[in-house]
Amino acid sequence: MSEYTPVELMATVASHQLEDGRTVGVGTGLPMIAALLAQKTHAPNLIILFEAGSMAPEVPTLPISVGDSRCSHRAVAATGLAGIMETGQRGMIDYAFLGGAEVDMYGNINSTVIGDHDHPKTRLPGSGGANDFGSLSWRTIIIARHEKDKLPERVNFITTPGYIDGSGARERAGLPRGTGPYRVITNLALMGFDKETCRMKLISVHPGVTLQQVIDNTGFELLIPDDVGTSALPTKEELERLREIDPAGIIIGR
Amino acid sequence: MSEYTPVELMATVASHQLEDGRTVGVGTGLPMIAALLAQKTHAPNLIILFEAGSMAPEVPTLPISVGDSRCSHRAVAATGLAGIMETGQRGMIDYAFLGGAEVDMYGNINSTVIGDHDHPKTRLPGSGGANDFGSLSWRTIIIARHEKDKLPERVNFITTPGYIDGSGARERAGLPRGTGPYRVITNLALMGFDKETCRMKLISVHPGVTLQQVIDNTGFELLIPDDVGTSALPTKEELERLREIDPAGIIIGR
Amino acid sequence: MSEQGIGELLSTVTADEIREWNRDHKQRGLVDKVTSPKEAVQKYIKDGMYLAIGGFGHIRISMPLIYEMVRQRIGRLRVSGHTAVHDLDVLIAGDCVDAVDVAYSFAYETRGLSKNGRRAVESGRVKCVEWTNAALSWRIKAAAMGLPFLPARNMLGSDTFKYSAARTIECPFTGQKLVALPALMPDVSIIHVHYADRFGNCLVRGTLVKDDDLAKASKRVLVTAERIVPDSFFRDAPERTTIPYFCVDAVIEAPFGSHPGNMPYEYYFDEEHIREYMKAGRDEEQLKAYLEKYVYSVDDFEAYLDLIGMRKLNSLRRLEELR
Amino acid sequence: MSEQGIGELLSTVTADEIREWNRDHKQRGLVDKVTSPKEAVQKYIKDGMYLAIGGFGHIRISMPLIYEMVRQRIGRLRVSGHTAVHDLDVLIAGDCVDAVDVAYSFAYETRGLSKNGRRAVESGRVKCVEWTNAALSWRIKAAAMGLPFLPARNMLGSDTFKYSAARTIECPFTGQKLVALPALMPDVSIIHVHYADRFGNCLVRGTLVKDDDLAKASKRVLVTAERIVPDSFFRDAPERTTIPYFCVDAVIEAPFGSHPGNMPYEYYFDEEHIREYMKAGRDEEQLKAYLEKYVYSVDDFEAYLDLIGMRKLNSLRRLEELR
Repeated sequence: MSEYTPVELMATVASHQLEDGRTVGVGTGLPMIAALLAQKTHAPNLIILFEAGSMAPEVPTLPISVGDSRCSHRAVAATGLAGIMETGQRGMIDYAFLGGAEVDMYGNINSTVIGDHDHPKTRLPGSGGANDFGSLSWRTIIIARHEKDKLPERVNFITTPGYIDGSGARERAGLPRGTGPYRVITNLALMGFDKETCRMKLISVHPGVTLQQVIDNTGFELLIPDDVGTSALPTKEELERLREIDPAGIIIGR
Repeated sequence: MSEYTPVELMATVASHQLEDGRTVGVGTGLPMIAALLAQKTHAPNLIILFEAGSMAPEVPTLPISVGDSRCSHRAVAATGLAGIMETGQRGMIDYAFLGGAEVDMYGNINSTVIGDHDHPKTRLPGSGGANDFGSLSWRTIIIARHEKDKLPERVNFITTPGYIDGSGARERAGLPRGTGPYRVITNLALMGFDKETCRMKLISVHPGVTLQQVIDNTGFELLIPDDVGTSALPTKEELERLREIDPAGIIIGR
Repeated sequence: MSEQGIGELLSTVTADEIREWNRDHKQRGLVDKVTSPKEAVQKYIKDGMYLAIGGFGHIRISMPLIYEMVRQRIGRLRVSGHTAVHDLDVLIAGDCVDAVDVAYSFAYETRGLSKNGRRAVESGRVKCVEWTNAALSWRIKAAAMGLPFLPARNMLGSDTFKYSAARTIECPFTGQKLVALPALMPDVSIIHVHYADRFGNCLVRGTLVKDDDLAKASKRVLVTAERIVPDSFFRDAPERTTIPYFCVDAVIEAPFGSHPGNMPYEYYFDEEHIREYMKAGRDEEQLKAYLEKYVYSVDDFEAYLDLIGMRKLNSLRRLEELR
Repeated sequence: MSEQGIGELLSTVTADEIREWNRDHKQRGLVDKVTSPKEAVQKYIKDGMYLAIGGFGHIRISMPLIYEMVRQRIGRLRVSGHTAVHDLDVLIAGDCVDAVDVAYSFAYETRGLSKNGRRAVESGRVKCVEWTNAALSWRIKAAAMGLPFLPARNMLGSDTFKYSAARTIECPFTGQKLVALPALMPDVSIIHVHYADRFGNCLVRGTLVKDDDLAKASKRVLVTAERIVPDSFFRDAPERTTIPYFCVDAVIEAPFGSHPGNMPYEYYFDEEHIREYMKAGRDEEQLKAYLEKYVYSVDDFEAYLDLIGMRKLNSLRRLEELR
């Protein structure tokens, strides 16, 4: 077994959630690394869409922005924000892969503000394409840090709706049926959502992490099924590919 | 003075209605001839838009269709139907230049059907882009044959709305304010519309045509102002240009 | 209060149905889709479907697939008639069509009306619902955008509206009256393009009509191309891709595929052939003889082009290039 | 019942107002529009205007016009923040901005948050209304289409909606709840492109973001171009025109015009310069010194590029080409 960093583990666990032959809308940072890793391992025909307008690019080196020239390198088509989000709105984006400052028990994501909106304690960047991808894609995968205040019972501000306040809430709000958060990947665990209650549910704990650590670092009552597994270790090949994707350690070195 | 055909006269009178430096959406046939003539005479910077998507082309020979390659020859941009009609919808098309089987006293145009819609006596082609151009352009210029049953009090079917049934009716229907029919050019006369009543009003009678002929061949009570003029004769230069535009006499020979 | 047209909605779809079709039926991966007109029609076009055709009625139309539908005696089609000309007329001649969403149909622009098309409507054989060219384009754009409708400012105050299936709405911000155009998701679209790669990426040169939206809006998209090119053609300059591959279900190589129609930058109309066809259209028997000669008794589009002959085809290239 | 956000609509327009502006103010004829950043800003950009910027915040941004706005001390702008990055940040540094329609703002993607941008919002100097990248794109598309609003399916059920000025509507055909996004017609837009002719026809290579719609939607459009080309460049292949000339009010030649941002196919980010700027942003005094050095005390964009130096600029070309 090779040595690996927590971020490398998150990237490999995240990459496993993506199916070959499917489309994924990818945000900046770790989601990008995970999608590129999936392409280089089990999902060579994974189709990446970047919100600035790139479709199915061959990303040559780690991009700085989801809109930079690395993201449209040898793409099959270059359109714009509307072109990508309309592709999602008509049901062609299978996975959205997003990060967030806060994620709550229903998978709602905050990337807008901490504190009062008009007099904020911390101003964050806002939705970008996250609300769009999270509203319009079939399955949303979220990457977050596993700390009590990053996983609160209720986010300060719903930038991107998860299951809002429970079962049926997305459909009542007018969001497309059959969509919603699918997985949450943190530095401690992999989580999904309970079909009935739409609440976050543990799937597997990362190697070397205890169940109690997960519980202690979650700001709400996480559903714990009987069959909690252990997340797969990164393989040697995965780590090699990761280091090819981000040789300078810009993301995975964090 | 040169010899000229009635169609050549219609074409020259029609071309005079177009201003230099303005945009015009042009339909098949005589409207196309008149717009090309205007470009070759008093309006070299007249910008033609064709509904299939062509913007500001340099039309090299007489097109057969508003969508054929002559219509997009050396255009500055090639878009589509939506691209052209959105240009009109946002107020960028000054003139629409349309033909019609029937035109009534309010400038409503029929190009859909004679008789009952579901059991027609004569099926015509339908709106095409005429309803769109006529709804969305600022000023609509109509070319028609001057016969009692081609200029009825009320068209069989309003394919393209003129002033519908009088003052304010376009705005009440939801059409953009400040738009509507501007000129009607027939083989006998040039007509406009009364500002107050929105009814068709004579402007000038073509050379060699009597006022009584105009009245006798109109299927409704045409408004006749005191100052009815005589339409300008085609100049030698105009006739030469016309014969360059349509050397085989496909349209002007009719 | 909302007004509404009395025309029948020939094809209905909700926004969630659009999404679910695209989720369940559209291939995302890069797979080779090259096939023949015969196989593509057999696989994807069934009696009673709603059909839309790319191009502009007699410009950039997919004649290999139109002839093949006639040859396979596809019936009861409903067709989008956004400037339908020779494309629709041949399908009506082959008795493939039950109903048309008419914008412009049954006519040949400067060449005049079609006897065949008019006969079909006036006899009651083909039913008409009225729209406009922009209305059909925006209905298709709505489906391409994954929306159940788009607002617009055309059609209002006309009998075109009355005999359509459009409605009126009020703008939620300004109270302004607008027309609401319901999304149109054709069961199948056939589009002729200049270049395609084997995955289905396409480039259209010259005017686009509405084919980018049509490819996104349709359940199935069959593409014929003047030329099949390597995918590097698109990857080297991705801004020129008109249709991305994942919209497309079948790719067919078809040089001269718009004949007797015009293909911008490639060849102009074969007016002699169109006259021959329109003349045959005056009479049912002559029309049958035309179809027998050019469609039923030839095996495929290449055999049809042999009937037209290389001399004629080359002359149409020269005509296009103004030589 | 219609729900509505509590955010302020920073720019309002009706469909008839869009039409009447375009009728009365947009030049239709082919006239030479080549000018300088200085003249273009003097003529077209006033305090308090609503500004939108083409490109993607630090990719394909019009830095000559941004620096010129700072140099001319334009104030009280309201800005569309659809992935605003370095473009908005420099305007905030120059105290040009009062309010932002935020989708993504005050941050540098993988490089992290901007101290300067955060400080401006957290101190109350810059006001925020919330939207999303697609919402701002569709608002701009509505104006480009001449519509007062567009329906969509994003933003629903979120606080992003609550702090926006969007509303909800019901689909007139299906009863489905949708979001209604009000048209956005910026007073002025600045767009950096690869090629433009002197009339204003433009080609953008690579991703378009939303600049075709933005050019159609805006009252005034100022274009900077890496290169000015003859109009035959567009007339020879009109399908490649991204922006038709009649949308454009001013054309400015500006090689390296996106520096320190990326220009696809031309040059990559100047990371060293961006780091220098972000570091200066930690402190108001250092930021003033940065602006003094690179903006106030240089005459124009070419003098700024001289400060950067040809060696650095050439290295950015090689970096872009992965050499």
